[in-house]
Amino acid sequence: MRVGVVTFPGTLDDQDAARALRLAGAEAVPLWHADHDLKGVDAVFLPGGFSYGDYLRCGAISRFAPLMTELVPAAQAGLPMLGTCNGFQILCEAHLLPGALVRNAGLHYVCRDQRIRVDNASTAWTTDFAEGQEITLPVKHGEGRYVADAETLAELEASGRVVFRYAGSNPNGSLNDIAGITNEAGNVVGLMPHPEHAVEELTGAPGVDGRGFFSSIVRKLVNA
Amino acid sequence: MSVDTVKRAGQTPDERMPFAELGMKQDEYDRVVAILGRRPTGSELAIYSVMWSEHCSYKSSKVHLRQFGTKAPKSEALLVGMGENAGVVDIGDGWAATFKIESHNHPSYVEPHQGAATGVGGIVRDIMSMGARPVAVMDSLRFGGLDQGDTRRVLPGVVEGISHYGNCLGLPNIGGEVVFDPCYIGNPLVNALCVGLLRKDQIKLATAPGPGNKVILFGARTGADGIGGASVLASATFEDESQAKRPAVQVGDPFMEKLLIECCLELYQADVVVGIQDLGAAGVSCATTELAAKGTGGMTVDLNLVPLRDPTLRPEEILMSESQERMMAVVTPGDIDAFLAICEKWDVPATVIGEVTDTGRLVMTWDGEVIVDIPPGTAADDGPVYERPFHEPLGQHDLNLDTPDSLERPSDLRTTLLQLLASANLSSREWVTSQYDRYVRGNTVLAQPADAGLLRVSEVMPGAEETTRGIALATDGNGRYAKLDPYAGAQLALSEAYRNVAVTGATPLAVTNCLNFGSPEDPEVMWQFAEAVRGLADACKTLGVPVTGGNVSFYNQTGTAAINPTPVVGVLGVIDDVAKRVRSGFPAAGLRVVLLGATYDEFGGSEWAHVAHDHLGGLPPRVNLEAERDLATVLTEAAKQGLLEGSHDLSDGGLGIALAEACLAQGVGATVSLPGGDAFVDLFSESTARALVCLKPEHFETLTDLCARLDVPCYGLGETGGDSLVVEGVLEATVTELRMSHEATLPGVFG
Amino acid sequence: MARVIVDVMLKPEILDPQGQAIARALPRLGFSGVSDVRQGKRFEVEVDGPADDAAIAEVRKMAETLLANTVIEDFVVRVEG
Amino acid sequence: MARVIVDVMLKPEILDPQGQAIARALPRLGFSGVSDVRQGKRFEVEVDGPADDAAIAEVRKMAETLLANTVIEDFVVRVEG
Ligand SMILES: Nc1ncnc2c1ncn2[C@@H]1O[C@H](COP(=O)(O)OP(=O)(O)O)[C@@H](O)[C@H]1O
Ligand SMILES: [Mg+2]
Repeated sequence: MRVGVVTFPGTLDDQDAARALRLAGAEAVPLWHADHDLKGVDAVFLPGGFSYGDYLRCGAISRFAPLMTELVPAAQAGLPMLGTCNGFQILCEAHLLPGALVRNAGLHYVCRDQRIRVDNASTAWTTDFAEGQEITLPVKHGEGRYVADAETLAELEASGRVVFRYAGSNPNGSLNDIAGITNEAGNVVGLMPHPEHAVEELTGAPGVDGRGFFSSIVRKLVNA
Repeated sequence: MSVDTVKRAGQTPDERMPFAELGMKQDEYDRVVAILGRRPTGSELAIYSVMWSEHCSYKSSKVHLRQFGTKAPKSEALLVGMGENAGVVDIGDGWAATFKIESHNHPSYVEPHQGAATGVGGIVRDIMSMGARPVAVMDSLRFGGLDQGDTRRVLPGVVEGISHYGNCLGLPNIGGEVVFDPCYIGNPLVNALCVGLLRKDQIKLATAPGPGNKVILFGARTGADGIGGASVLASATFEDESQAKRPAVQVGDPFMEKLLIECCLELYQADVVVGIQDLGAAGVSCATTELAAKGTGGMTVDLNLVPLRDPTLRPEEILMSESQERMMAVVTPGDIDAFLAICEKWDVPATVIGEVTDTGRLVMTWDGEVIVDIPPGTAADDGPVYERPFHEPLGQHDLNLDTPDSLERPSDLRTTLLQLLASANLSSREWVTSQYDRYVRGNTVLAQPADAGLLRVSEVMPGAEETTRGIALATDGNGRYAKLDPYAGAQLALSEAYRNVAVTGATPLAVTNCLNFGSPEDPEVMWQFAEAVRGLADACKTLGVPVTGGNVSFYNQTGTAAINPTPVVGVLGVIDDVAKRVRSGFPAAGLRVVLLGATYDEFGGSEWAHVAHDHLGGLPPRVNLEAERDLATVLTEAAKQGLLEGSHDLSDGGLGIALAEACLAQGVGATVSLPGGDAFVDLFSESTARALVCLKPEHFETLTDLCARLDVPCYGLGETGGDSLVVEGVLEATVTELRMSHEATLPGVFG
Repeated sequence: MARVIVDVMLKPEILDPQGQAIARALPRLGFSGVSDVRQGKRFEVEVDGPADDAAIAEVRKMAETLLANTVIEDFVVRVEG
Repeated sequence: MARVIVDVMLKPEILDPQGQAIARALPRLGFSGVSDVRQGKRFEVEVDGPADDAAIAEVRKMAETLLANTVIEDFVVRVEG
């Protein structure tokens, strides 16, 4: 099970993502933004950070990285892909996921432990959760308010493509409390919270609820 | 416009040079002339004026700071001491940590966001230049009164600046302070700390040895940042105002800095760096003179080769520019290609601008002409040293006599507790800290609201041993205590930071400090400074923790009104097994609550006197370093034996606040009874060398034995559990009530 | 050398918290008579040649693909002056 | 009701990391011929009355105190159209 972890200039959570994958028994394979090489990975993790400083718009410049010209068709062909935070923003900018992430309604960056409800436990990254299960993951972002036009939103809701919703108070004012979504095929998932910061007792958020993401993908790849 | 060359300086010996406009005194200028045997060129004057400024030369503080060296306790852990970009300590298993705190006070007043942001950027580069990977930041902040208008401008900007820059670098923010006091209105303090990790055999130094080696400037291009003063040199006549419009505000580019971090680490790994220096204040002037002075002694630089953001910059301005996100490295000719290739990979511009020589001269050219020709050591090391006069402030004695004994003490201690808990300085800092990423890099074991930040040492570093160790860091400082007695105030700052590290289970190892004071030209301020340094040096000796570096910030005053003297002290500690760290507060019900240390009737400079009576007078709580050391020994020993479930130190607001905060940590209540005869003193005195711990009942006896061995007073106060804090016979408040008081204050002001 | 301006604003149906925060702050600062504020971005693009139709078309493409996210933003391209 | 525009740009001598990041990215995206990009803010202020001199003066004061940070930014106030 080889899972690629992408590093753009300004990516920050790549070492955390790699650690979380290793803890789950996967091999974390570094992927470099300027390469055209997916190194034959079985899945891809787009970690958080401030790629290109998040200047212009979060994820706007990264979307044009050479690696993305390989990643986009691979995702469309079914390669499992998880984008957290900046990774989610990049997936939206690259139109692998609909909608966009804009400035938090509170106008501040917010780092806190957040209750999240899993609304779709059938994507490549969520099978080890139960539908309706509440988990705690850190959020840490300044631009995480999910927006989409009414039609897109209705379509996401109707097709069960809202994967995660903020439970308790919404940290950023996202529409319908959306914390994460998936594409139609369920292989590409993006969310603002950080599962990779909730996999060890000692560090990160209280609890280890993030492990489910990694065990889900490992199970899927093993069974594939 | 022609440039002032060395040749021209020889031909026009009497030309008036604007040294006074650059903040230089006549006698200082005369010394430059004596050193050079002629008048300096404009560029040379630029170099000497910045290098001999208070900020770079420490001319007013040097004679005092020497005590940190002369009184330094012997410490095996100290690998690099004062004088380098940052101190380095051995933390075991082949690992070393480097840390330093630095001020960016005035820029943060002028433009809070950018000022604070570039403060973080600057200290991070100091840590990088030691060969380390920066792994966390902290910020120690002082603002005017919470109800003062300008605080609403300064605080949000400062916090946003730190948040944006630090978050964007991917450095967890693991602690700091936010203090409000009207004395800081107009002079906010922004002190930023960075800590880095490295293999102890890979320390880098700022030195340029080896004639023939190349000098490379890399990172951001040079612009007209922070060169207000230099414009008088670059104008056609010194009176020419046309150029005097250069910005005084530097804008940071954290993205470039992040690239620089990764780029530097890859350069170190490839072993293509002979010496390295960050560019901070005094930019190219400082980097070239210091590198040359510490190396073979000579260097040539072609200033035309410096990549510019603003092509109109003159050489004098290039020399003084404080543009951010730049570094300078010395590289052997054979490694140049490899060096440049790594820079290119990270999209970091890099340019060879000079060469190391053995001439003993720093020679710079512009358009082929020599414009600087100086012995670099004279600028870097031989700056003026002042023995500034000092004396005790006129009102000091009266201030000390105005004790809090006469203040009316409350009978309703519940109200007092809630009032203190909601006060500006004791209320929850969540509004601030929630804007900081505390999780990134995945090694944060403790951060807010813990007493100290604690990191696991598990960076990905080639060749490094695996280790179970962790490092803990805390910063503290209390300007009110220092105002009452600067000698004791500095020691109390150290005591508290030391204690904060110890309550996590870590052993304090080393100290950094940032000394924030008014004008050194005021003998009363200078006395405060001298006393604070003496106090800190003495206390470090007693506690066995050396000062490894720091920073002095003078002139924090408006007119003649100086801030309270504010020595901020940072302590770094090590824990052998990070899994044995002690959590903050009460983690569960059914635990024994124990108070360690003795309580006296001490309210001078206390939070209670401040909040309830707006009173500042008397003397601060008594310093008791031996007791601090013994308390720390109990705490670290108990942690090592796994006796403790939770801990919290006692400081501002005393036991009452500590109990409330311990309950708030996980929402677990407690029922306690007070040990002494006077509930008010028990709850709100700020006596030092005390901590609160909780443990499983079966461990209580082991702990009391340990305390008895070390002569640390130990009182079983009660037990954790329930939804309320109950102080028997005195007060009762639900955790929800405590939380509402504690958490509403800052959001109420800042939204 | 010519300067082409790209103005980017959030689409009207997208909540603009920054603009709203400003609108709310105005009365407190003693400004009345403002019914709404919206905050967007302004880019000044310096092109090497003249700002002719070809250059403007190029900047428009830039705006569409990079400077604006047309999922949430509208943009206008114009020549300074 | 009228719309007054406030354009806020960093002063020319102040580093604009955002603009620089965009300018550096353009060639990689296949856009050539751009020598510089600067990024600023654009505010659309809806005033209740007409955009007369008094209203514009008011918006100018707003820009000075709130919309622009005059330590590092310049601004221009103009009426849409
Ligand atoms: N400016 C800041 N930046 C980061 N953390 C902070 C800051 N101010 C306070 N904190 C954190 O908030 C918590 C509470 O702060 P404080 O009450 O000052 O602690 P203490 O009294 O133990 O020194 C601590 O964990 C401290 O490190
Ligand atoms: Mg403390």
